[in-house]
Amino acid sequence: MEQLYQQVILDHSRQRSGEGELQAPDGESFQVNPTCGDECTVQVTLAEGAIDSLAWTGKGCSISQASLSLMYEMVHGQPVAEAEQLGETFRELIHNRGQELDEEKMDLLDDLGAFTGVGRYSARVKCALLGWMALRGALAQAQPTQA
Amino acid sequence: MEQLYQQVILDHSRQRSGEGELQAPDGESFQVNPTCGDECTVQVTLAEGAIDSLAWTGKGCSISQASLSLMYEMVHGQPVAEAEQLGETFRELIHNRGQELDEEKMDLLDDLGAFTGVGRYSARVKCALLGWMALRGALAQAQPTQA
Amino acid sequence: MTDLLNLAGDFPLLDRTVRGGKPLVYLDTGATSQKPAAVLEAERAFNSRHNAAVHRGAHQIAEEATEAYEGARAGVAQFVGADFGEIIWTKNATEGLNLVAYSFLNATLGRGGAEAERFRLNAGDEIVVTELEHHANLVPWQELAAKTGAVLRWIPVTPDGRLDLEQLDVISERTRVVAFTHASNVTGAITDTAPIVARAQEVGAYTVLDACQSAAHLPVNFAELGVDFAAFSGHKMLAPTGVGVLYGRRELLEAMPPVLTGGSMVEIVTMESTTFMPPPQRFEAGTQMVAQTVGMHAAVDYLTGIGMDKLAAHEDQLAGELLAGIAEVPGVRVLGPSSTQDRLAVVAFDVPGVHPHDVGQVLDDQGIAVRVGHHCAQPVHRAFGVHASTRASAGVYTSSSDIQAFIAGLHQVVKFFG
Amino acid sequence: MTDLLNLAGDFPLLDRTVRGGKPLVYLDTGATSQKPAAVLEAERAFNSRHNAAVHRGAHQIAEEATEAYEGARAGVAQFVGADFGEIIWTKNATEGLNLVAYSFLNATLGRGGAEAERFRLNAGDEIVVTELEHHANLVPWQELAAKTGAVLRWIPVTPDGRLDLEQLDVISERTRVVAFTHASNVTGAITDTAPIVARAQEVGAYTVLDACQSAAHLPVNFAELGVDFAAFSGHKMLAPTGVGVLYGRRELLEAMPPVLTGGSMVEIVTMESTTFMPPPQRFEAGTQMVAQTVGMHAAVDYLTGIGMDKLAAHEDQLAGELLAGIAEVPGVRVLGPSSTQDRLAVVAFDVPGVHPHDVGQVLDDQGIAVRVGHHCAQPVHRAFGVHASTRASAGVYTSSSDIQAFIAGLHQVVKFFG
Ligand SMILES: Cc1ncc(COP(=O)(O)O)c(C=O)c1O
Ligand SMILES: Cc1ncc(COP(=O)(O)O)c(C=O)c1O
Repeated sequence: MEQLYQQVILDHSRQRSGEGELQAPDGESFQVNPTCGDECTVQVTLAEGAIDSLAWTGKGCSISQASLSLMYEMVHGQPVAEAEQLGETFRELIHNRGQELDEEKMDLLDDLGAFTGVGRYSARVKCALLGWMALRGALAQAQPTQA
Repeated sequence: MEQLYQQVILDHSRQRSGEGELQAPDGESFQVNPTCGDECTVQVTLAEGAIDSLAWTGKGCSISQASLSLMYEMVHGQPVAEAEQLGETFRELIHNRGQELDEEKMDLLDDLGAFTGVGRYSARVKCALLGWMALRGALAQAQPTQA
Repeated sequence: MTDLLNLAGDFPLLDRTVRGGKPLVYLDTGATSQKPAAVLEAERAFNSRHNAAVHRGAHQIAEEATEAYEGARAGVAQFVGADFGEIIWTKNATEGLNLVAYSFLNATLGRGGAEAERFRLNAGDEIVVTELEHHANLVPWQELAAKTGAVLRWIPVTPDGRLDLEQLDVISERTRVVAFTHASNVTGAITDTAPIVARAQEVGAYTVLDACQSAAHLPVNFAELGVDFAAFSGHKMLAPTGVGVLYGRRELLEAMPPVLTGGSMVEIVTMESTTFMPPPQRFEAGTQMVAQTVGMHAAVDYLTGIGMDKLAAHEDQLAGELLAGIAEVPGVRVLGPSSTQDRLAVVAFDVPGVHPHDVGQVLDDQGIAVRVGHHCAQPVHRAFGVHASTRASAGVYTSSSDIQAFIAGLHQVVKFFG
Repeated sequence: MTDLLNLAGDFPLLDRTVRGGKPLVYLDTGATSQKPAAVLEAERAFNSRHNAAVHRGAHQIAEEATEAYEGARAGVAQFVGADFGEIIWTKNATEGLNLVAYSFLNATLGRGGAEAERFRLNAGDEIVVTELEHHANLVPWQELAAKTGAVLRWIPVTPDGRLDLEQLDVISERTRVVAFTHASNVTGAITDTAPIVARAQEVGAYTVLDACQSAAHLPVNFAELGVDFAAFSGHKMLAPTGVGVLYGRRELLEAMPPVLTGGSMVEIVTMESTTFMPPPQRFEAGTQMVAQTVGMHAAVDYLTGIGMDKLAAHEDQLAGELLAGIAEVPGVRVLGPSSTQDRLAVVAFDVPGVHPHDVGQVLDDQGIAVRVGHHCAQPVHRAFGVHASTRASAGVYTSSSDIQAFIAGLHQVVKFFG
């Protein structure tokens, strides 16, 4: 249990960062986890290739809430490309069945490394990734189509 | 095999009695065996509570054709009640899984007793009864509703 | 106090362990049941001795397969108080409920001729469902309404999770269909069907009963209940996955147009048009789940061997233990009746401040399998002001010590997230 | 000459006897196949170790069940050259074909919104089928036509039981759907799909392939064939009854409205309306035939282990033996191609003057199981001027001695009724 519910996860699920709504988001995405009906909305504004502001609302379990809160802390203010890179690495971690990734990637993930244990529980994978799916959707909407 | 295909069945399947059509039937019924698409039509006219004339057409296996042919021979000219009684007894025989009925009933069935073996083959039950189902339908149509 | 049954030994899966050697405590029977060895054996024996296409061959194995398949129909018919010809095999209850809705749609689109006119829905006609329904007995009716222009109305739930029988005037002269559950998979409430059926009959509406939870846990007799249609699933009542039943009153089935079409349900097929067989075949297109019907037969035989009355008493006892145990966990709220009166041993609850996923995870870590989420019934959760819940549900193999383990686990949950 | 496979020992049912001790000669694989022990074991192991509701629980067994179920999807996808998300579980092929027809009907009735408009059928639109179809790929299209006002047209058969590719101009600018078989269950003819798919694409019609007989006996790759939809059944390819597959191109599935509705395929459900999940879940309402999908996975693994090329070569050899043997029985007429070129080991024939029921009965008496009747394909029988036929069909476990026994039996038939 303690492997899954690391202290940083429990903390972030209680003291959540970035909850709220933006007045004029450039992009926004709503995602549902159909198993439980959990949902979240992520909004972003961009400036000069970076995530200028980010806000989210949602209801869900400790894993999904902590994931959103930590996501907020780590990507807000960051260049879009880096946020996307981080998202990819996080997805890779969560799909790694409870094993850590290589050192370089774990360094990049920083506090997100606390989610390593989630990968052991396939039913929870979606919880950890829900916010990141919404981020991807919001960024896609905010950016001029790259074709 | 010989138990199923008694000589009387083989004979009747080749030399069929009663095949044809009536000009003005009082009752008529069309029946299909959905397994194989075999079908038959039985037509009757009634007079004074008896089957005045009966004719049938159909395509089917030796069992169904012989059954129709023998049915013709045994019920045509007979009182409706007796024909219906015979039909009931025949149904009972066919559903008896290859065993003969009591002596009285076997006497009543006469040549129809040759179908005893059919009851051992559940897939052929419908073949033996197809004509009799059509007879029942035709008689029902020919008679004023008994309510 | 009833003598509890002691049958876990009949169920091979129940002796396994989970999460590093913890004995399994299976409290998710409301979602799907485990299967006794007798059911697995029956299916296996069919597959290795009698498997063939039914209603189709003249050879011996085909005859045996047909007898097994139709024998299963007869067995299940008897189990639910129906006639042989009133039992239609489906893959699950969901298909059964959809089958009724699609047959009515087909009638509305002119299929089935004059005989089927009675099933046509017109704009302004009403379909009544309930707030307590599983999505399987709600969404098909939403869809039928949207396609025909009929209006969907519903019977609300009371604060303790029962159908509000004070509000039966939702059923009016405009009502054509009343679809309702026999027992809720969330609140565990068992419906008092009589007033609903009476009201529906008064206005000439067809009744469609979701018997998924009832057929598995109570003696049911559809003829006595007087409903027109009822659906249930094998997998919830010790039978294999992949088989369910739609019951329909013979007179109705005979007039209804088919839904799925294809082999084994036709009489004469030309390129231009087709005539259909009588029920039940008319509603069973293509090769059916034959081995699974044989498993279902073994399951109802197993249940009959126990006696559904005894099973109900066993589960009543467990429901009481569940409710009493949960009542002692501080703050936990049961979504449903708090007494065992007219109630299944299906208990959903809310642990304030702890998400059901987290509740379930901590229980799972102790080897206790419960269900978390909305249990395919979002509206009733909304009625309770929650989003999702945790649910413990018992079955024929559940014991008091399973309940104790669960209650101890629930105390752990509160402690862990406290 | 190929080396024949020698696998009958893997199939428990095949060592049984019938009709008073006669060894069984099973030549009814075209109707349904027997199942290897590996398939029965896989299903049994699932049921006694990993059975739980999929996609629904947070507990360990539910996770295992979900992985088994989705793993089966991945396995089958690979087997037929599809992507994971393009495989929809159905109870049989018949349901799969109906699913496409009903989704188009729902689109026509306005469901699925603007995205689904491309599937709407209007009066005057045309649906093209063929005279060679099994009822499962004919009647659903007749019904769809009757409900939408579309017109049904068809590709005729040639005197040797193939689709008449000279007549492809039946497919016109008005054609919206072309539904055709990959291999006939009567004539055994394997369709040259390329010209049909090309013609359909030229006019913008959707292609629906009945792959029931092909997926079981030949290597198939739907992506390479370029069809839009394809359906097949597990029970014909060594898997359990109760499971089948609909393949659909992802882009189409994503735009199509659901057919069966209920649990496990919804996102947000209110009393008023519902949003649906993406494919494949959108098309899998309710609890699925999970144990049977696991059996299906084992079946495709078994077939892959043999190699579909090897299987096809094995059956080609047997088809040759069947055709050669039958040719020596006086008067018997084969309904279908007389060479093994593009042909399955499915051989239907007419014994003039002897009804197929009687043919089958005499064979059965010798322990030889064949199928008699119209094989759910009345139109093609009518095209051959017969009403019904007898059919011998081979599978992976069939041996030359099976064929010899059958040919000897056929001589007996002619003698008995001669
Ligand atoms: C060519 C063909 N199409 C469709 C079907 C229907 O398959 P099922 O009955 O499994 O749905 C069959 C088998 O009966 C078949 O042989
Ligand atoms: C009350 C109720 N109705 C309907 C269903 C649907 O049953 P299935 O998923 O087997 O079709 C269920 C089970 O999920 C249920 O509990």
